[in-house]
Amino acid sequence: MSMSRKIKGAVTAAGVVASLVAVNPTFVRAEEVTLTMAVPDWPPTRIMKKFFDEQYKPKSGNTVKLDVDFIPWPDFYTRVNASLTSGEQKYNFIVSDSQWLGAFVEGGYFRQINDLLDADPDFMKTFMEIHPNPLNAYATYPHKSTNYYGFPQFPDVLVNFARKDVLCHEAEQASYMAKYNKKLPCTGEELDAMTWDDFNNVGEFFRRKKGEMLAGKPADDDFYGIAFQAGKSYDFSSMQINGFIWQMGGDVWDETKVPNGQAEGVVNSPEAVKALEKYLNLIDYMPPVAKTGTMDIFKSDELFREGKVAMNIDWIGLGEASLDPKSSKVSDKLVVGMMPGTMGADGKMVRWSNIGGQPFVLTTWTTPQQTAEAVEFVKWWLSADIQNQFAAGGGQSAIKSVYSDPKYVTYRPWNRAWAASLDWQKDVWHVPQFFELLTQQQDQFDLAITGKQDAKTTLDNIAKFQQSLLTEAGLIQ
Amino acid sequence: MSTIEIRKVTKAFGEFIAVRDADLSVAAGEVVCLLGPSGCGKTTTLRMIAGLERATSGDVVIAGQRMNDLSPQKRDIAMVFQFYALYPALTVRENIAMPLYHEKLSSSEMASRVSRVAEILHLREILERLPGQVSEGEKQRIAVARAIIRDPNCFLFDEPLSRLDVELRHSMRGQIKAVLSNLSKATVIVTHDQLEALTMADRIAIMRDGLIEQVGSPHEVFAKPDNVFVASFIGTPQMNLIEVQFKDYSSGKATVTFDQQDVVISVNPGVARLRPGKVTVGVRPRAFSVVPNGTVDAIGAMAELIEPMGAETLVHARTVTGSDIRVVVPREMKVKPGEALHLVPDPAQTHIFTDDGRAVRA
Amino acid sequence: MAYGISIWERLGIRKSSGVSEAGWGHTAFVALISFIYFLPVLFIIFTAIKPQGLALSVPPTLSPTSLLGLIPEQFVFTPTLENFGSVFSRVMTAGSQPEATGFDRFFLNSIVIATASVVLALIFGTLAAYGFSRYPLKGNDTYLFIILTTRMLPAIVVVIPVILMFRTVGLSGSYLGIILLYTAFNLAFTIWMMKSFFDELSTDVEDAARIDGSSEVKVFFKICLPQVVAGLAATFVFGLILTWNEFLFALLLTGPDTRTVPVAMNQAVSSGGRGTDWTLLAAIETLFLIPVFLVTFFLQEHLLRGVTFGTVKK
Amino acid sequence: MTMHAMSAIEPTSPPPGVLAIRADNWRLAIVAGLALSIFAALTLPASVSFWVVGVAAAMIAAAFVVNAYRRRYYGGLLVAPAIAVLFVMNIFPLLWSLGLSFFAYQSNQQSIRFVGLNNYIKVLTNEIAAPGNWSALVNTALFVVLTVSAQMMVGFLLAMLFAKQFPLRKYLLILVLTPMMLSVVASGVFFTYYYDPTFGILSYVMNAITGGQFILMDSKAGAVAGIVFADAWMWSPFVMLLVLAGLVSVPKYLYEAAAIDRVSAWRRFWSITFPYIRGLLMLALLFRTIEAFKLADLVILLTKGGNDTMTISYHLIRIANEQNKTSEGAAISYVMLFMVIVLTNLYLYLANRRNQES
Repeated sequence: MSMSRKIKGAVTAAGVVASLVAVNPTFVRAEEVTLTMAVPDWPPTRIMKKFFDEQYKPKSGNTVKLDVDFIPWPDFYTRVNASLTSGEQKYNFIVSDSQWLGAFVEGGYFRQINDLLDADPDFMKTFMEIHPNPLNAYATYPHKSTNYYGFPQFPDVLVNFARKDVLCHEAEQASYMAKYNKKLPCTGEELDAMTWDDFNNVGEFFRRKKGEMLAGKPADDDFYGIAFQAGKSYDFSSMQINGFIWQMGGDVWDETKVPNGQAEGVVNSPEAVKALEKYLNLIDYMPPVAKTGTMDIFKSDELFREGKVAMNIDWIGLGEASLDPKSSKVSDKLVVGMMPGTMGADGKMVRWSNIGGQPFVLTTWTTPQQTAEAVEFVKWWLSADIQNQFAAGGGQSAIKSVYSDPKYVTYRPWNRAWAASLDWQKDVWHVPQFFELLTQQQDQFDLAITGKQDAKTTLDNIAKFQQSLLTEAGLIQ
Repeated sequence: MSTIEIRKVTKAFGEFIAVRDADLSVAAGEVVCLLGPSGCGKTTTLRMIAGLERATSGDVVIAGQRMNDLSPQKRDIAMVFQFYALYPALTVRENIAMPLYHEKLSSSEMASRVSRVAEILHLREILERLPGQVSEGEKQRIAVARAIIRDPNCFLFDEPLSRLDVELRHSMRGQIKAVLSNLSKATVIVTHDQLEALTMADRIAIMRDGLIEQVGSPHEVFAKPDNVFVASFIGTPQMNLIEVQFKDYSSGKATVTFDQQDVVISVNPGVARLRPGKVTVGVRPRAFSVVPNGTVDAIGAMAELIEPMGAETLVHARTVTGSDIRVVVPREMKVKPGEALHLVPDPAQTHIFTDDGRAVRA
Repeated sequence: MAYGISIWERLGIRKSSGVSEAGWGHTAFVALISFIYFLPVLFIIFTAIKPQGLALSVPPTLSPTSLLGLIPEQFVFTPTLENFGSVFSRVMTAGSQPEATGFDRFFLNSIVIATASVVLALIFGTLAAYGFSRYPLKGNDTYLFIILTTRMLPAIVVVIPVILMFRTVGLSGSYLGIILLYTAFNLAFTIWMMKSFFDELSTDVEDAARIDGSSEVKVFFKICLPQVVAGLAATFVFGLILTWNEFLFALLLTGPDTRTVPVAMNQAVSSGGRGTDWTLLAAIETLFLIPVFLVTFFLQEHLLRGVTFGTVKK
Repeated sequence: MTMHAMSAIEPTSPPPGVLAIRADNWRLAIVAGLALSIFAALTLPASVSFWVVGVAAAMIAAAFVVNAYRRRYYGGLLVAPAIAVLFVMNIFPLLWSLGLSFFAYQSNQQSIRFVGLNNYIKVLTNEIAAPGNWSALVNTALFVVLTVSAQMMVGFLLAMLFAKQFPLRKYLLILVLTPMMLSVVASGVFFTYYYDPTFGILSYVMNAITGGQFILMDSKAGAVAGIVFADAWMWSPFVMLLVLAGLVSVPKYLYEAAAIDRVSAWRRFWSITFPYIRGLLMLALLFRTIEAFKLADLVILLTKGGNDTMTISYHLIRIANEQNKTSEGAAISYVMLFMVIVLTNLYLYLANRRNQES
């Protein structure tokens, strides 16, 4: 048997394999452009797809198809991350949590859009209509720089969902007044004026056992005053705790101060410890599931919709279900205010909060033709008309002209809190180490929430870890 | 007192009656074979004695005690199963020793008992093997060893030799008989093989369709079958059973019409009681004498098929009207197919059965 | 314990029971245990026919019927089939018309993918098991063990190279890709199971057939395979159950057109901008249970008769 | 790697030497193919290396088939298709990640460099990374022991219940088998409901009895119990089915013989019944142990790893998927694989020793 025979054999075999697995050639005709999009499966993205199919007319005259992959929320990151990091190059548009920007920009997956903005004044104009806080959160990397990447898909903030039937009940009002010498918040404006101390009082006040009187009737189950996120998974405690820390004068590791910003001494500053303690104290008044470390944003929302709590701090994005009588026992009792604040030394309310919501971004392998169509699509999406329709259908808009329109507050009960809240939004950690920082912090917060560890130890551990990790990464010198 | 007695035992599986009103007693030291074709209820009878099957009615008495309601564990019996039922995960030694654990013997006592039976049944060499590693004959001996290692009320054997080849069967028959004769226990052996029954049993109980047809010594059931079934079942080659018209009887001779020909045969005096009518004449193939042509009362037939059997020759002959007769003749007598034969039955071995199948005896 | 076999059972006049008959008393006892064991599933099924608003009621509603007043009224709910409709079509955005959810497609995908891959695994695995059993290679046991190790690591470890490979050859999001992947996923179990079955068969008949001049192919198909039909059924069911519910590969390697139910099911876990839609999830799971439940039920006899092999050999 | 096919029929020609370049020299093909594949997977871009590996695989397969055909090595021919599928879909990706475990590589960054055993040293000894790994491993060991023994026991007892024939057996059996047919997502999510202190049935019942507020999942003991219960409930039927198959395969006449021989129930079980189910118990133990090591989904659904219930498999998902520390994840997974292999080999060794003893 000669060498040549062997090689010949191998080549033949390879040929067979090649013909078996030949790549399906896709001939894209010039006038047909498909934009593939990975989105979480929920109403804001469903609406986007619906509007696109019903209303979008590309100016270029091309046939533009938006091929949307609706991925269930719990697996969204896993799917997107695997797709990006494996080099699958499947999607042109990706809905991304703002904190993912760092990791995926550094990985070379998310496309910078400054050139597109510069080339298209219209686009730039539309883009700059976005409120600066969401703009910084959703579009910039490094954070608060002028390198732009994303557009708001669904901007979101934390608000206070409350039950007016319980809060406005005369008997409750009277006994609250008797106990705290303050009015029990009942209207939206009164909710807006709440501090965390008031929130604490509401929690204490409304702790009712089954059978005790609640709003004039015996309670059919244990009832609690307050709830907010205190869950271990993803960011389901950090997003709340960050607000406490900022409001009370503390800070998290600030990426805009690289390389001089420190973690040690900042993250575990006395102010931050006090803030965390305040957060932890409130948990005592919450439904028992909080003690298991699984009271995430969905669980507290569920407790609220089932009528087990009087107030729940949660994302607007989860609000729609509270309004639907099929999924909510409190649909006709809803009143919404801003998230409570902290009274500053100057007598002014401090309301810092961590921004939620998601931008969507373009990927680097998107072709120029696709990019051109994508820009047109984004301009259309951010246009006042579509944004208004979006808001009317249950979305939120970060475009000034849209949310400052008087119509805006009529769309949904929480919209009254929207504009004022936007001014107090901050974001964290657009760095590639985001997930490591988050995971460790969530683990530590969970230990504190479930009573295994005090606030000081918790923040010390977090500071120590962050200092070491970020130093190693060159972000702290 | 090691005896077995069953009285009016019936076993019904729903509608189906497997055993009906069976009576049988086995004395100490006696070996009784339950013989019959498959499906006749013999195994069920044995299993009722063992307690593996509950009698629907009747009494099972072992060692003088009624045991219907007792489980096999409480009956103190030993049994050899058809498929030996050796415990596959245990060595031959452990298999044999299995019945002894109940007696809580010392390990040295157990070892000596095992080696004693192993000696008797030539199992010494294979004691450490697993059942999967021994031959069929050895398995059979192990099963027997396991049965005889202790001192039970009685022994039960379910088709003990059916899985062995002819030669082994022959030698095992002898061995089992020898072993049993030293034990003086009541023993019941179930078999469908009459040779096994005839050679091993003190008495044979022949069963058919759930009924015990006849109980008797091997000689009795062979020489004096109570009915047509027993007559046909026992003996090889099978007894010739010829349906004839009985005409009359006088002084030891009966006149019967057979093949449109009146034949006078010597019969049992009991025949005198019969009225003329249809009867069955039973003649064993070996009970014919071949006589010269023209002999009085000879039956004429034509040889058709010749089967040499060594010492003797079996001839299948056909009468004028086409009835088939089997005749065994000595080897020296050369018979060719097509040759005419004239046969006279031996009066002492000629049986008359009435229309309902019962033997006619004085 | 187990005596009571009779000649009639052996003759097949009476149905052979495998082991002895126990009476209705035993049935009552086992029924009680089985019912308790089944309760969590029953609750899911009942949730599927609950009105949405009662899914989280306190006290929990437990039964669609009061069983003639046996169950207090507060634990009883009025059954509805609405949730099953929602599986296939429901309102996705507030104020709009119900839209198709694509679940009909997802169910079809699950059935096609699971069946095809289990059958393929059965074909390749049975051939291989026959090879390992009848023509052992040197170091046979080592190979078998290596095959087993492919099941030892969490799927997440192999996911990245597999995605990459699929993209390169264009298998990403195709039926063929996920089917081949599941085939591999099932092979280890199939080979180990089927080898045990082949090991148990007596080779006498095969050898006799060979001496009679039957080809190896004929020996395999005509002699060996018919004897392990029960084993094939058992392996099929086990493989089906595992493949049917596989999640991670399905999530990462199927596209919108080839998505399977376990992935799509998470729609109901985080449903329409809220947490779990309990009744919807229960309805999906109940529907999803039916095919594999039926297959198992009808192959049950084989499952019991089938898995009868001696020892695991290394 | 040595592999020598045997066959009932003598080889028709002597096998080629390892280095002989012939179409049927599959040994050389494997060596060359593997070397080429590993080299390509590690150095070339994925889109190119895939084809190199594909060619290598095809070359090995071709050599294998030619060799097997020429020498009537039916074993090789029969095993080949399965091995080919396994190799492409499973073994190759595993080798890929094994290779990566010797590099510093994060899948969301574009750099890669060889670091030898550093990843292993890091995951086992690093001050920050290792404690998490070790505690996850300890927890996993805890879960393996608890859930596998619970499954074996419950499965065994259930099988004993169903060993006899009784009226309606078939219909009751399917009820018990159903839990393993559920998708883990659905059953896990519903277990969060059963355990929920406000809505759940468990707390409802416990509160009614004790009058207090019962929270199962607020301690490690409770959380572990909750996870083990859910997992054992789902998978005991698997064990049951295997054991039951063993039980029904015991010939009845053995039990009859035991009754005649007056064997005690205890001895009867160990000398007659157990040998018939031992192999199946071992298979169940083997597969359930392997699966228990991979326990992650239920933990994610029920506790998210809270209350110190982090398992190595969930930890791995966080490291390799969430944090994209691919090579570190690969190192952890190979440490884990090593442990599973040691454990399963121990099982098999003990099982074989028992076999030889009896």
